[in-house]
Amino acid sequence: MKNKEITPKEIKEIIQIAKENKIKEFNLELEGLKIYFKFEEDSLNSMNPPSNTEKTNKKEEEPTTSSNPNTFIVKSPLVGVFYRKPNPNAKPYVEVGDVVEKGQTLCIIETMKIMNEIQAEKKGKVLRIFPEDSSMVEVETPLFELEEIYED
Amino acid sequence: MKNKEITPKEIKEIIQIAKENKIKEFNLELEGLKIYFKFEEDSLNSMNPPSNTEKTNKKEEEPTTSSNPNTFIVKSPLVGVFYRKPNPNAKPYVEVGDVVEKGQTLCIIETMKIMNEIQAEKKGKVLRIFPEDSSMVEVETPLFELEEIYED
Amino acid sequence: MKIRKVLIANRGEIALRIIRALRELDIEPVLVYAYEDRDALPTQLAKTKICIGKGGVKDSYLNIPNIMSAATLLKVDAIHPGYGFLSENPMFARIVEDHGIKFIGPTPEAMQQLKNKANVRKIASSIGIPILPGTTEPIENLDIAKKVAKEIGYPIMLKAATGGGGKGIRVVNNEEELVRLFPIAKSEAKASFGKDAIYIEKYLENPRHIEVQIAGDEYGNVYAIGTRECSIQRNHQKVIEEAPAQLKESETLKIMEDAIKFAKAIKYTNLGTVEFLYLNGQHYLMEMNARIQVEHPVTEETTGLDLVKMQIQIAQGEKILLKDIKTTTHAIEFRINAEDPFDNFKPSFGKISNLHLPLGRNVRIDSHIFEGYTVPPFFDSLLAKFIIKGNTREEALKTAKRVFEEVRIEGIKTNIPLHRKLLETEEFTKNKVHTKFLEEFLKEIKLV
Amino acid sequence: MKIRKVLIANRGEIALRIIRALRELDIEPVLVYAYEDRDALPTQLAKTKICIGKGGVKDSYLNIPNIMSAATLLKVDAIHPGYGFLSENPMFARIVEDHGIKFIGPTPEAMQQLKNKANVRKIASSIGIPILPGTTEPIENLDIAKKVAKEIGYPIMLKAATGGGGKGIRVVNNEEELVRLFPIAKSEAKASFGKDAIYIEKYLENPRHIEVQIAGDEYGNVYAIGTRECSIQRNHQKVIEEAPAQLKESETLKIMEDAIKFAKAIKYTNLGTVEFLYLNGQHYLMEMNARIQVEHPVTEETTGLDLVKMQIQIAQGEKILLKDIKTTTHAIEFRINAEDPFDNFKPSFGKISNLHLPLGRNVRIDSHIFEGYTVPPFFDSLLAKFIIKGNTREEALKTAKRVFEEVRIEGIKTNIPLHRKLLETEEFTKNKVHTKFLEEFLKEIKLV
Repeated sequence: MKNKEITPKEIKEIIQIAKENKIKEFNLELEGLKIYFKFEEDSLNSMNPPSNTEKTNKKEEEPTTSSNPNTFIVKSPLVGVFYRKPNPNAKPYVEVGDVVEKGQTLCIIETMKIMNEIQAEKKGKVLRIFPEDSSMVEVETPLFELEEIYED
Repeated sequence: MKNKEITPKEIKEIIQIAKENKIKEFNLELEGLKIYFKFEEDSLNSMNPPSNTEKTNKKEEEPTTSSNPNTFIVKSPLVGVFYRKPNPNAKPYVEVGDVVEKGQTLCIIETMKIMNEIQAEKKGKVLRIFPEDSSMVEVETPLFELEEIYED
Repeated sequence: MKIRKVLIANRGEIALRIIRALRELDIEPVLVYAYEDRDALPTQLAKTKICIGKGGVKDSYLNIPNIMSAATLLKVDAIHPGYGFLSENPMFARIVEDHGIKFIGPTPEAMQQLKNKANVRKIASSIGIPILPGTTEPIENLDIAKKVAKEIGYPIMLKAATGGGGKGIRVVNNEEELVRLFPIAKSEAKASFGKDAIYIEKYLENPRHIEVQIAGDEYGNVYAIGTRECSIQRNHQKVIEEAPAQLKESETLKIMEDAIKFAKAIKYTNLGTVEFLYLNGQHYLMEMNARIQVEHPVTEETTGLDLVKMQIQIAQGEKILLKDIKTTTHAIEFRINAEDPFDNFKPSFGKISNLHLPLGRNVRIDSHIFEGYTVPPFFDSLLAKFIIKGNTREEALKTAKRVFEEVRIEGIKTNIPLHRKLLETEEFTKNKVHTKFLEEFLKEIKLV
Repeated sequence: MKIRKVLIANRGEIALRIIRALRELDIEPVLVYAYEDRDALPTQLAKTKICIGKGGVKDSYLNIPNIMSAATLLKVDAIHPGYGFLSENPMFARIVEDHGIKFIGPTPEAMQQLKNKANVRKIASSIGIPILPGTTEPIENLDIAKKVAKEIGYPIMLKAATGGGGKGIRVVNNEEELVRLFPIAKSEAKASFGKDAIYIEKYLENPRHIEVQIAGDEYGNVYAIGTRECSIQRNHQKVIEEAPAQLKESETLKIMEDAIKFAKAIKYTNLGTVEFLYLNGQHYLMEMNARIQVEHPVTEETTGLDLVKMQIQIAQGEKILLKDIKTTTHAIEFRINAEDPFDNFKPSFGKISNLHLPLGRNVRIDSHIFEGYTVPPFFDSLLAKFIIKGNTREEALKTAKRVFEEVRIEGIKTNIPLHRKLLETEEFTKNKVHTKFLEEFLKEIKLV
């Protein structure tokens, strides 16, 4: 902070300090200057009483992006019903722990009587399955978390 | 910036840097954090087309607080007409460069036919006189900048 | 006399309301403001504005020398006092007129007459307008008090002559209480209002508060512009107001006729409101407010008239011709205050961090707040007026429910939860209210 | 059939308008939205909402499988299409009805009939409603075209049968031009609309655009709910609309009568608008829009009716009884678009950094924007509708001037400067407008 410019590094330091102190919002007024910090929040939480949100059966802790750089999230491209099996008596396409190949079917989403197979874009190991079987999903609903397996 | 807290000293440094770089407004968004700086402006300038502002004959560069710690600003406590002299033929109470004693009359403000003497709160040297003689002033209009003279 | 420049001696939503009316009339507004209001919306919007004080109402919005100095130096033609502050101060009106500036309101003489409640009763009574049974002359001693009380029947009220807004009133249920309270009331009146004149009036159990909007021009024309129901009150502060009041048509005609008669008797000019208590088909004149009311928009929404513009038109000597005032719609005003209904209505202040005002069909919002505005602790707590219209009262209530479902004001506490609760009560939705309803309701739901 | 749950297949201000109407009717709204609208106001306010697509209109608001999947899985009773998107798509309406869900709008059959402009002319002409002189059958070759053009007189228009909104039209001033343009128009029609059917119509110089709001229930009752003037247009997009249109009373009655006659002829149900050109006391039916219009609020403000609620009431089989529709007030709607009037009306998008919406008496604002909202580049540019009312047109114009003096929208470009300029023209303020006025005015002030 000795230079005449605020460098990105210094900004990062400020962020770090704010994060470490769990500051959500920070506002300071001093000698005609105002500094105001606010971490992004889901606008849903800030505007709606959470209790009344019907929507789909999303879970609270659902990620929209993966925090681990080696894992990725498969999201729904459709509105419909999520099925883990091709038919009620069959085995699920995948279980947690399975290794799936690129292009392998992970689940089916039924949209207006059409069964849409959702396939793995990359080879990976299934870490989590988010929706309940037979539940409704919408576009961008996270379906699976996979850990990418790199071929040598 | 190595500590876990942002100290007022560090905030001051940021202010100083922003001021030196003549930054008026500064906004940055990075990794979910937003930093937003804005120096106070006269609300007139920010909301209204400046051309139509009648108001009093304030000057652009008028300070509301002094930047030099040894100087202070005498502000109007009244709405009225600012007079530098007790009557049109008299000499002004003070001129730039004069040293005034605590309690010495600096000017008169006429409010509803009543002549209110404005006196120096502290001993000092007159650095600047802001309003034109016979012009209208309002509450908090800066009248004089004085450099404080400390008695030993 | 054509008014071209008007000084607004007020703040908040009413200052904004007046700025808007003036601009629509091509009249230049000059705003005076307290230093604490320097970032407020009216201050931002007014092109000409003068800071008249710092550190409190007494030094700013009640600071007559600074206001008059600004008015004369900027050569305004008239001053609009809004409501509160200097609006009902006859001395201020007199000073304004003495400086050749038009005071937008009634004459100082009319204002002076209305300040004395006993005088109001005397005038009303002399021209046959019903008032609460009681005395029109001060009660000299306890014996006379006992006699009067017995005549009109308990419960009665002991009232200070110059009180108002619920101050200086004591309810007395029997002679024993009268003996104990009469001297206390007398010395309280002396201490609070400078005079120990005490009057006795009949105390009504659970009456409604009904008022009539009056407009009078300088040529003797006086009109009643409909009625308003303002029975939902807390500490004599109105919380919800509506127009028209739900009365029988014959009752509405009679109460408006009496309001006109009274206004004519005191040669009232400009806009004002005659307030009545109402119980079992009978109305009783209480007082007249010599200013624009907070709740004036409900009358505007039901009649199509612009009452603030009308004030200015009357002030510049225009003749007012109103015929065929029809109120075919219904309007309800909800006052949104910065106060915590869960903490004994403690005033709240601070920065509004998140704001969504619910607009759309049949919703008018008069408000000076914005996202990022800091509500200062120095002034009254009114943040906004939600004025909701409908072809019927039921339609207005439906829209009100939607509005209160949608609104978000975060960062400060507001009385919005109270309005939501009231919208669920049968008393409010079926209009079975009286002046004590809200206080009883708050006790019932354990909010106070 | 009582509707309890409605899916809204739209976005922006009209989605908000429908949410509000549904809540006031105690009907549950279900919103479908594009991923890009996840932070938009309707998405924030709707409790039930389904993301139906990402990356553009085709994949979201036009994505019939995802919309229908959401509708059936959430068991909605009806779908409200708003305006634009799927609102005038007979196939979509058919699919909706085939799933046992009510489409809030006219029948697919009526919609299909209205899509073919030649068909509209044929029907109107057959029941004696004036249409522009011209043909109701396709012109087969240049010789016939020459003959027809000579009969009705130049200038004429060559029109593609299935065009609309100003597309597929060429103006021809003389026979020489006709020889040159006829084959071009024919192949353009083929390329754009799949059919090379071309019609000839008289071209009017500087007509006005007048339209009639229609409501028809399922029992054959059809009403005309007043007229609207929508002559201020740019590229066939309305910019300012008002109600009622300034016509002689006899003209108003005749045009409404013709609109009703036409709607009855095609057994029109629900709300729609019959559009006319008007010149020198004569009106000519152009087309009928089978949906709620952007400008519906001016009709609401002048009649007190709620047109969106009426759509839902008709859809659930209610009988509509309208008598005594009076328009004693005047309303003007100004469309606020995110576009730069100083840069050829280039669409603007980005974050709204500072917002002040000017409210108050006689101002209704229907808008989905808020301070901090990022206007996405994917959708149309409508930000807000300022609907301004007055007891007279002059009063509405006064308030409009005040409103445009007060409004602040910063961070993006808007057409507010254009509205300010229009408010200064005699053409607009004295209502001397026609459909080419705005384009001529923009050239005159060198804005395009």
